[in-house]
Amino acid sequence: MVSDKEPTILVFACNWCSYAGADLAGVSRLEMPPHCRVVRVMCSARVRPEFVIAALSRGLDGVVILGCHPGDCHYSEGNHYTRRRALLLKELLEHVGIEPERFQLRWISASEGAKFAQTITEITGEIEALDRRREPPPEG
Amino acid sequence: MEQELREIVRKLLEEGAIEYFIGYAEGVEPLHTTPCFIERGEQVQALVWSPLCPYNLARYLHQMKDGAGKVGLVVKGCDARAIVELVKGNQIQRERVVVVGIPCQGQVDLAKLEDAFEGVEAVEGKGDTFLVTVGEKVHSVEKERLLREKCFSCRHPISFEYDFVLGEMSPLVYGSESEFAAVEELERLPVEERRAFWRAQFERCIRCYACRDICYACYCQECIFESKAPRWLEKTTTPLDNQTYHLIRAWHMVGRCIDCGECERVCPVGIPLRRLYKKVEKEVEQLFDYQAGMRVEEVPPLVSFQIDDLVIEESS
Amino acid sequence: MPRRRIGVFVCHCGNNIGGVVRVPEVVEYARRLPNVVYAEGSLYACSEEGLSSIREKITAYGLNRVVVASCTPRTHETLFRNACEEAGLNRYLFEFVNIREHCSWIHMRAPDQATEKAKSLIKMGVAKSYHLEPQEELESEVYPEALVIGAGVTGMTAALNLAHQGLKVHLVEREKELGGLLSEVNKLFPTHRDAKEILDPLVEGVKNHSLVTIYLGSEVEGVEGFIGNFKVRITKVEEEIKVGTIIVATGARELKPIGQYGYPAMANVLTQLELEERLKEGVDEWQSVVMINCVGARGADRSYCGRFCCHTAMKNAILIKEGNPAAKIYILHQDVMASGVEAERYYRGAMELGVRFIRYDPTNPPQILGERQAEEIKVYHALIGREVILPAQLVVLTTPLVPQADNERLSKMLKVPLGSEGFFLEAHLKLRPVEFATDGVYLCGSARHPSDIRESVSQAYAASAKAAIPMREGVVRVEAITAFSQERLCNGCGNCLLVCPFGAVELKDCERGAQVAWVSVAQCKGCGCCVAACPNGAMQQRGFSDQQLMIMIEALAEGVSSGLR
Amino acid sequence: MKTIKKSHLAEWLNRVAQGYDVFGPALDGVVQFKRVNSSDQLVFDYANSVVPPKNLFLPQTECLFAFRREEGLVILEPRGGLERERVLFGIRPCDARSLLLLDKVFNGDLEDTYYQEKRRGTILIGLACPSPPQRTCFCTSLGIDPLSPEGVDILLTGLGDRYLVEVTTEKGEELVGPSQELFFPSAEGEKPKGEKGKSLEGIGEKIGSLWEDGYWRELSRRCLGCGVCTYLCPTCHCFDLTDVGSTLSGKRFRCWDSCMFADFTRMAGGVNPRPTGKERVRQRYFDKFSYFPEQYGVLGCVGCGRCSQYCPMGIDIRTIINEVMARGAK
Repeated sequence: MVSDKEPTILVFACNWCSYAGADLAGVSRLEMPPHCRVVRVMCSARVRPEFVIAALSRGLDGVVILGCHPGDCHYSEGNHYTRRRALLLKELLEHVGIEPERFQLRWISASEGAKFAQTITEITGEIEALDRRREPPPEG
Repeated sequence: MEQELREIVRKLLEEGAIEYFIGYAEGVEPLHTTPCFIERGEQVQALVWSPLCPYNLARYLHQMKDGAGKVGLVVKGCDARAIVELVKGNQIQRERVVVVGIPCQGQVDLAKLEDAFEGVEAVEGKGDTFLVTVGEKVHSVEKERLLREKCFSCRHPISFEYDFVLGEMSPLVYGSESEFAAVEELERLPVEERRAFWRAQFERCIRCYACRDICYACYCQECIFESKAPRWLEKTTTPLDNQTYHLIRAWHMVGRCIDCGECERVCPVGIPLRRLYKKVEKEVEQLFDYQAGMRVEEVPPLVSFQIDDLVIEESS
Repeated sequence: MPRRRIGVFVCHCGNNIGGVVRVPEVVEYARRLPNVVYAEGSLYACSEEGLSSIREKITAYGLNRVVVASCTPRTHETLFRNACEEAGLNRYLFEFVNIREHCSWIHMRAPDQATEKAKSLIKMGVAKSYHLEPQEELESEVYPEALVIGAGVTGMTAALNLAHQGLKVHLVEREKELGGLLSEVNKLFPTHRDAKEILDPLVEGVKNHSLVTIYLGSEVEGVEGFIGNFKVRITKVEEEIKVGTIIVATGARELKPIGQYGYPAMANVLTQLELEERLKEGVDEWQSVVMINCVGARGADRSYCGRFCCHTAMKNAILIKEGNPAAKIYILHQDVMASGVEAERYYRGAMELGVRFIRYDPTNPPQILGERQAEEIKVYHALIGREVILPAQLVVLTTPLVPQADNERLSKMLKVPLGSEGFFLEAHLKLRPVEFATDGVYLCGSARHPSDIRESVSQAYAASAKAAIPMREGVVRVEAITAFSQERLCNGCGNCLLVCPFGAVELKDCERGAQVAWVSVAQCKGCGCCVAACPNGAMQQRGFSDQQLMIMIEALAEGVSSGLR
Repeated sequence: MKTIKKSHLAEWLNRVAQGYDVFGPALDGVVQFKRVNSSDQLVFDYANSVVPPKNLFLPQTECLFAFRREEGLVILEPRGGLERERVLFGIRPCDARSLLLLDKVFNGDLEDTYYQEKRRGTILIGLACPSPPQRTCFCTSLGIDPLSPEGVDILLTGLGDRYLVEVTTEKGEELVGPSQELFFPSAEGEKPKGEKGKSLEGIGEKIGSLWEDGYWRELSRRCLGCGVCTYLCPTCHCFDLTDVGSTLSGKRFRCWDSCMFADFTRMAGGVNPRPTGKERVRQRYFDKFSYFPEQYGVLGCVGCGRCSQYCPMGIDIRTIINEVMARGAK
């Protein structure tokens, strides 16, 4: 997380809502910062928190999980589990000094292309601000 | 009490009620006990009990998982919760375990004891004090001075249904500090300072896996860290690798950690692991009103949800 | 493990990708990735030319994994999978990388960064493809009956179309009568025939067809299941019904512009539909009528255009004018939406008849003058550049159709999305316009967006034709993205069983004597929740395994990771 | 022999630090041998470090080389090597002996350059053990003298407010020479007498006779299979090689490994010749008392007692030695 480099942000998006929302942002030609990489999963509940931990520990600057709004899950209840996991994981990460901005869970529906663009823009900005503050780690 | 225990175990073994019994025996020095497996009636003399029996023997129940017979063991109140969790996690059947509850009134922190006295031969609990025998002399020391940190938050020994109880199981109530005080102290630090704190801890980790291997809740057939595909964790021990290890492990403690404190006790390089797992415990309790090891019927927090989790989400 | 031979096809999508991302550079990059034996750029990978190139290269280079970097898997995955299959490659050995929606289209002004991003997305896709495994799809039966929700012109058309193909249909209507919104309409644009002329044969048709069961005054209360086997609860019906497909034809309703232009307090301010109710009884002797278009549409509250309200306003203006040629009729509009030959001709006809069209400025809207009822209308006439006062014995507000109030409830029940305006949202505007992303659920008519009769009927035909396909085939293939448990690793804790929303997991005794998880593939819907709940990765998901996802993370992290290693 | 006042030690070490990287016992959660910038960071009130000094010569994680693929070639960039010569202060005689044992391993038929570079580039200042020793110490039972200068370049032995200074090598002389004014000659016979017990005679044969004994299974029931005993053992030296990165570029690391781990001997095909804890526990003690002596002519244990002190379940190597000595056949 060297300050002068551009951040890399991993985004998990559920197939039914958020990935479709991301597609809609594309179809609508909404511009946003190019630092995120969307990985498609069928449901946000597929994302093991271990992925988040591993990604952050491997040097990625942020991880975002996007899912259907609660109540709208294609599989009825997947995002309820996601929400619990995310609540706890965030606490755990923060406890060891990983800023809450680096791991975020957001709800984005298939029609919310604009919200997707806005979310990515917002989170990228937050993470860039953090990276500017952080000291580069010593060479090891 | 030791005699009573020995008699119970002798009877259980001689009646064929259990295949073996897991208890504490004397180690090479008086201060070092060690777990022991008693298989025959005549071995029961080896069984001992003192405030120097830290081991959570429920860990050894992993060994009986694939068998068919019954096993007996002695547990302190804190360790009893491990049995609840093992039953809940479908690792053992309650009826296959004969549980002897032992009314622990606090365990001695060996490091504190060794700092305070040299040449200690025996320690015994008595009311609010420990009686420490050094040579001919017996010192009476306030418990607070020698207790293991986790014993200050002893609170659950009575919730369990024991098969035998040697005396009255009651929590040791000590001090007014919150059991989460050490966690809260960290929480008050700015995020950068917390990062620096844990980085220094993780940097020291030698990844001997003692914390994992001693944990009653680590009953996976094969640990995720041993997986070659995917490789969750490299064998290298950079601070980030070690952070991966500790965070994933802490994640796996969600809803399972009963604060037996064994991980922290066995860490050779003194990483304050309870401050990590207590954080998880605290959040599980506060967010989802769940405590591990209380009742077998309860559904763990990460495999259940409430519609009104939304309220939590919005308030956090 | 046979050596991986990965082929990468990078699509220009004409200028859509190629105009931003430097495709030749990306192809060159892809060629150097581990295990990639072939890479090429393609003008349109989805064209017949592009697809046959993929098929040829699979054979020529012995490719055993194929990566296409182009648009979104949500619309094109099946196409490319089919191409792989046609070339003899298992369809699950294909990996999709989205460099259009997720790259070129959203970074149009940053070609350098978009090119780098495309590379890293492809690197991730290639890394994942290495770990893809061939899969077999499970076939599941489709119950050959359909549920149609809503018995307006759309729903009845769809129901009849299915029934005519010999399929049984359950037609559910909330109201006590069939007909929906159309039953409130007077005459039709542009023919001026009675709405009844359209409606009555449809009503008779569904009533008399032996394969159509009608549930009047009923609503859908609960839906469970997936394509081929939905279980539906309907109010006032005791037994659950079982259907293979569902068509949403719930229509829309006219906006009642409460609080605008004196509505509904002033008795002579009506909506178009209320006017039609009056017109059914004959044209009153109104001497002056002012219609205000775009009330509640194309503004901050509701950004969309009602699409045919202009037609309605013109139709009713002409009907009044024909009944009473002396009447002064003004249509105040923002724009006249009269596209196409018929509407344009109709528009000219209205003007020739003497209907006056005045354009108003939405930032300076018309005002109603009058105390207890409308007397006159004051409007800033944009063309002559000053305010004019128009006599108004009757004021008619032209409002758009708006979504049904309970769309949200139904969308949750069916697990299908709503768009931002509250109408149902189709899987793809152009490629899958009458289907939801959820298999086996279709939509048509004004449930999707305000549609006139012609559109509604065509969509009803389309949706029913689409729905008939799986029902006629009798089986659907279930995508092989189901979960499976690895016996060697499973510790039998049962987390997977507790989180599975479909009851697809159970514990069974295994060889080593312990209990281990077992997944019923037929019941598993592939959400992967159980995989994330499994502490040590004993549970996995086909196509989304821990290994496959982790390798993507690693591919992404490589090169960006801090100097620590 | 010389002496130095304890109050002068800091001054001497600070001078040494100008020419060398100095490592010594410092507090980092627990006592560890760490790089120190000034002698203030050193601690003296310690029996021994938790992690033995082997990690300065065989680091737990060591990058051997970096590799990358370029234009059809694989390019290797070697790593390792010392930037500056080092001084390790405060090593105990048992650990000094352990390095002599590791030398046999890493400087045998094939020289391990990574190890040797560090070994040659490090001057050892030993510190004789205090009396009484730590309760888990038993070096004397293995024939090691806790006051012996064997294996170090300089040995300091506490004498009230002074240290007795034994310089045994030229390298040691290089550290003392430039600071002659801090050192004073010692009187005859000032060196306290060490003790040296009998080494465990015949233990190799005895343990060999117990190969099939039920004792190992008994022991393994208590053993958790963690890596404490091996990682903290000054003579255990097993490692694994691992590549981090992709096939395009990455680094090769050597990392400690432990024969106590279940996957230590697991082969690619899944077969594991030491499938249960019994075989793994047995392996460790056979290695210390049978295989190592067979191969190198000396017992593989130095009696530091770390494994006994830190075993999570209180397994004590002395119990095992006693058991073997009592029950094993010659």
